[in-house]
Amino acid sequence: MSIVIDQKTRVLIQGITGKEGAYWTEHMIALGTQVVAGVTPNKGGQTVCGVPVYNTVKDALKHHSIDAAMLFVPPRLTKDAVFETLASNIKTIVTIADGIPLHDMIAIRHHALAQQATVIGGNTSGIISPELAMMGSFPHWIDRVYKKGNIGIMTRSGSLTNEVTAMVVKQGYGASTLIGVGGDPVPGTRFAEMLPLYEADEETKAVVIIGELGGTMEEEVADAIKQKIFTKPLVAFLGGRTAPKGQKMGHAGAIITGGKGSVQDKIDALEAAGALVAKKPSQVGLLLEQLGVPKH
Amino acid sequence: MSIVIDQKTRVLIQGITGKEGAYWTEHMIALGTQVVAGVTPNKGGQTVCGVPVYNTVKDALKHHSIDAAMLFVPPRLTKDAVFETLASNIKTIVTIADGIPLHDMIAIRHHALAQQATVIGGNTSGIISPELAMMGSFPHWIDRVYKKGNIGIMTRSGSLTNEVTAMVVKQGYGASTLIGVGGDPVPGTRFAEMLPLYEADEETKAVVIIGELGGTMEEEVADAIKQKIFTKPLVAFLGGRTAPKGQKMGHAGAIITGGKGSVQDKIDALEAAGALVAKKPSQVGLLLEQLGVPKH
Amino acid sequence: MKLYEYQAKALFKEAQIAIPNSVRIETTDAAEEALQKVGYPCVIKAQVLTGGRGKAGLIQFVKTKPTALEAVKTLFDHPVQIPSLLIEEAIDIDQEVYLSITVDAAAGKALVLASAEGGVDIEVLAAESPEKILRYPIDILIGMMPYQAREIAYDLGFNAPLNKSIAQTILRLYHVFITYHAELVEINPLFITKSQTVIAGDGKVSIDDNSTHWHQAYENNETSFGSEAEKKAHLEGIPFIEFDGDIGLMCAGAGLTTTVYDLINDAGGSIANYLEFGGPNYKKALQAMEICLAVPSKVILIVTFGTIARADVMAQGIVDAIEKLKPNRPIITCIRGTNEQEAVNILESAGLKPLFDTEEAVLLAVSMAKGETQ
Amino acid sequence: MKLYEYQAKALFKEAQIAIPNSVRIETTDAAEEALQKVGYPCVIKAQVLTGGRGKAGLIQFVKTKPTALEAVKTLFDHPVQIPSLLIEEAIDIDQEVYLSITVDAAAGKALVLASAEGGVDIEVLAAESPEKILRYPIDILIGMMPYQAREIAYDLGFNAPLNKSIAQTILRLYHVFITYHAELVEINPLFITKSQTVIAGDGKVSIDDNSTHWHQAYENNETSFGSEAEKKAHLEGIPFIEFDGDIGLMCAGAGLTTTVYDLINDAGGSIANYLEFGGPNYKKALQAMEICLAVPSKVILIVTFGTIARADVMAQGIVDAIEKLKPNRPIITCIRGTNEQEAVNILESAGLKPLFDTEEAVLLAVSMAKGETQ
Repeated sequence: MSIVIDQKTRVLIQGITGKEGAYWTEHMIALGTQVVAGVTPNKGGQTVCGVPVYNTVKDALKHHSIDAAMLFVPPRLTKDAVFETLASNIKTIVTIADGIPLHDMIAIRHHALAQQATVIGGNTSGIISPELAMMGSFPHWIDRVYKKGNIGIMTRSGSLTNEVTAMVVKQGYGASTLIGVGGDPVPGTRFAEMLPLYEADEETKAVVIIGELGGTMEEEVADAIKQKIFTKPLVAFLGGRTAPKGQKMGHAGAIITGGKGSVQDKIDALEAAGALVAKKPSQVGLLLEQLGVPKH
Repeated sequence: MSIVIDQKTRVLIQGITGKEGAYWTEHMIALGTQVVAGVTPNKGGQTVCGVPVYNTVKDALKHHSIDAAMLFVPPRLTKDAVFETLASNIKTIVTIADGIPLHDMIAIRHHALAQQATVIGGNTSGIISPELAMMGSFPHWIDRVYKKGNIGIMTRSGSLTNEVTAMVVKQGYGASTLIGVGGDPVPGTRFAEMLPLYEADEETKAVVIIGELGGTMEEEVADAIKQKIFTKPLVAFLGGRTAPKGQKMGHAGAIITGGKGSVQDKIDALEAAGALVAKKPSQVGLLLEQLGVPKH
Repeated sequence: MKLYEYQAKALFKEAQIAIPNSVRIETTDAAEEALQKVGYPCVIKAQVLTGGRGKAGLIQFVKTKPTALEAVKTLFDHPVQIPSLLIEEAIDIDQEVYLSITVDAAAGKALVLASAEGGVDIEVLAAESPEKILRYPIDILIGMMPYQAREIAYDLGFNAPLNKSIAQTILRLYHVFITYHAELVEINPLFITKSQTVIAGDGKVSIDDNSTHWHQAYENNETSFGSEAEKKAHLEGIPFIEFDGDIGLMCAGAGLTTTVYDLINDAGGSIANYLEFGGPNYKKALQAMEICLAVPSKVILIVTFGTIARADVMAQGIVDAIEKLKPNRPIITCIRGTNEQEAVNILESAGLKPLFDTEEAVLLAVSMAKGETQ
Repeated sequence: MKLYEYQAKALFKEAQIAIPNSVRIETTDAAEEALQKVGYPCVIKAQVLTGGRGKAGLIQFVKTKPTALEAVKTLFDHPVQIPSLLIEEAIDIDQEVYLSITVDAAAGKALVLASAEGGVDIEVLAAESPEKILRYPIDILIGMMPYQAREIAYDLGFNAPLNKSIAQTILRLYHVFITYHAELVEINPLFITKSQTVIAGDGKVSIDDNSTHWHQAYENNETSFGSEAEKKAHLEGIPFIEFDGDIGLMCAGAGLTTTVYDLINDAGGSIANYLEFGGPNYKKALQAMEICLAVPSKVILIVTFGTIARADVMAQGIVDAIEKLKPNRPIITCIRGTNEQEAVNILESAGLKPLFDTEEAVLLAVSMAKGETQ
């Protein structure tokens, strides 16, 4: 099992004819992902990796049933692509673009919430259920990271995800589904929103979250644990615990968090809720073991 | 019985301290309307006709339960007042302003639909359930027009409503609820949307609609009859049957109606659906009689 | 408020929609220089606010200087007063597209109407083959998004590379629609040239009358009137149309006035003028009557049934107007509504015989106009 | 991208938010004329992008010419490089209000933060009495509506007549937020003067870094750097911070780099510099190493675990950089990810001994920095 995507998910690729789109489409297919259609304006009629390309999402839907859309679209065109996809009633969208304008992302988040849709990204590698399917740009062939297993993994970071996941794998675990929610200030999807899916997924025995400074996503996870929305074991690793504070954004950042919001504050909140927080990446797998999480 | 408002409806008046607002508040109360609160920015703390005035709708709701809002607000401030009211979850709004900018009205209509709210107006006298309650600016004391009875009346016009209603009353009938949907190109509420309420109202035995050139509201009524959404007797009167066509709005108007849209086309649609269309105001009451609509 | 073609095209240009090269002239004297600038062949287009200019001969296609000068002279001498002409380069056309944005009242949205078969016969197409006209609603809170413009262009049959320029034109036209609080923006035809570029052949922009305060540059657009009465009515803001019948209408409320109009026609009468002094104009009885008296008619019929427009105020206004203007024809009054009894007293004190039934008043007016009743 | 106070205030002025009279000067010589224009008392404010200027002595209140000139001189001589000063009239203050608009990431909305108790201690208030700070989310598709601004002003305790001017200021500030694609707009304090007018005492505008292409006028704002290395890093677009420890970090990915930072601190080591050459910079190993070498350190620790940022590309870059720059200190590499084996081969061919475990690499670096290992 897995959450959000598996080998049955029929995926549309927007921006499939671009260099990056075509490259990762090939890898998505190689992993087993059902890529059924592609979209690039004015490239309709071509094929990429055997996948038919259409001019619009609407056109693609005339010929295919589609469950999810993967966007390889430049950051400034992402809002348009997300809105096009949502207008076609596709409710699962992954967008990896790094550099989406903030106000566009606000509109995307707002619109996705209103449509009860899930937009994962931007500024992420996407989502992968190892050995089943992926929507994104993960080098799934690196087997000391992308190994199938029963740990749900969520992350705000890129390189740190590899670091931590490799340590989870080293300890004999693997991932059911790994979700990069992305490093932008306004991610399309937040950690806590995915927890009910992991909770419901029988295969997922525990969740690892990889967090960092800023925002309130880790605190929301702590709340979800407190409110018993998520009851499985949860281990967190957060980077930047000892890092100096960056230049603040006016007073607003401090006001929003009521003077909290440091990595240590996040760690305190998670621990108070009953989560375990690893001090270094290599501890993550050990803590899972310590919690008695089975390896298979 | 009546629809939309009766003597139990708790009404908030926006713009209560204005000359027009205060004048009609007095008359609404005189008729029996439960006016519980008023709102005018920066006039909070005053009273008008014994009604307490607040600065904001939010404030008023802290002290009162409110079912509906009546707006005596200038046309260019109407959008703001409607959105304020909808944000406070008041779902029935009447706005009489004449001159609301078209794009504001589009936004109002759109937002009201999204919130499943009813906005009646603008450019109307409002709504009245004779002897029970009114939200608007009807001279309810003119008893040869505003007589209680069992006919639902809906109109796009002002003076013509008096003309036609007087003829209905002359024939021994009266109104259960009279709704002026207003004369603007984008009314907040359309004839056909009120028909299910008249259909459900036991007291209403028939409906009279008073239409005119332009738009498609009369055709929508014909559709509702055809689809048996409305099954009671319906008599229509439409002004402008022989009037010369005005200057057309580009080709768009003609395109929207597919070359139809004249008053005669509307009459044809209504008659084809089974409604009776009066040729002159005095026939309206006669046609109700002819249909066997009881007078009490 | 309608804009002239040249004004609409100026807005298009501002929004980066391509328009043909052109020069506008207000006198025959300016023609020669303008024609030289534009070159031949060119199109000479009367700048009037009425539609159907092509079929009315108000647009002339000319290939040479003599025919051009002749056309300019003919147009400036036209019985319809033409304040200016637009002299425009002729475009080498491959296809004509129809494009407009108006309002979807039921949905509360903007509505794009588009057809790959644009041109003068678009209304015939709309009646006979409505499926050839695309309707695409736009949520104005979100605004028009590029994918929507692309979808429209594809649905019209335009693939690469034209899709891009058509979609861009649609987006830009939407920008004009929003910026100018329009009830209508229309390009018909939108030319596709032989070299596959896109250019606005005509332009209609109509600004919502309730939004003109944001666009006061155009408020003097209505400058050509058929008569002094029309001009005076326009200046007073009183809806008024002149006909050549017998009965002058002076009614309150558009619905009631058009109903009286119907009743007169049904009764075999004819109308001299439509005049509606209801709503904000209900205190303007004097001005209304002055306008009515400027139109030849045999009788003036006054019908009102006012609520906020108080009957007593209107009655007093009428009595004062009669005293001041001393009308040379009979006046029938049928004044009802708020403070009706006071109105009756006022009218009767002035020697008038008020009626209370519209249909009765209409029959009396028709009869008097025919000389059957004094 | 942060704007200077004077730039923020220019945007406020454009949006019709009142600001104090002021003159900006870039040299001491310009002070006398500027002071004469502004008059006394006045406030002399260093135009720097860092916060907490008041507490750092970078804002001086002066009443006379001699003290003013002295303050100008002191500020221009300040060890922190101050490119310009804003000389601003002193305002007769009755109350200080806090007002900002930022982003509510969870709701996907704009978020107004406001407090009737503004001023320098706003963060203390936020920590100790968070209920005194109002949070009001705004749907950016609908935009901020006047009633919302009124509600905020009332909730802050401002009734007539101040409600109107405060509400107007909030609406105008929202306009700046939207127009300039801001991640933050802030007025703290917003002065309420003794004569009950409203005026922006300070101004912060931070434009979203992903939207700066729309606002290129400000792209040269970051012009004062602590060192040449900082300047070079800024020009290369490489995130870089200098400290005074022993280990130079050259890592890829913000998350991984801060984690290495933590691990070094936990292991008792100290950091000479933070440098992150991941993402779009992963091919800039040469530039990254050049910057690292410009900072005194005992060892350079390179840690990467790239996916799109390929390990072999980074390894080759490092090898090329070593060859070219001939670093005078040991280099530890821990390069993993896409094409990892090729990376190992490249590094080993160049005589390096690649490690594969971050924590091991950190311990080695700490040990080498302490001279415990060669």
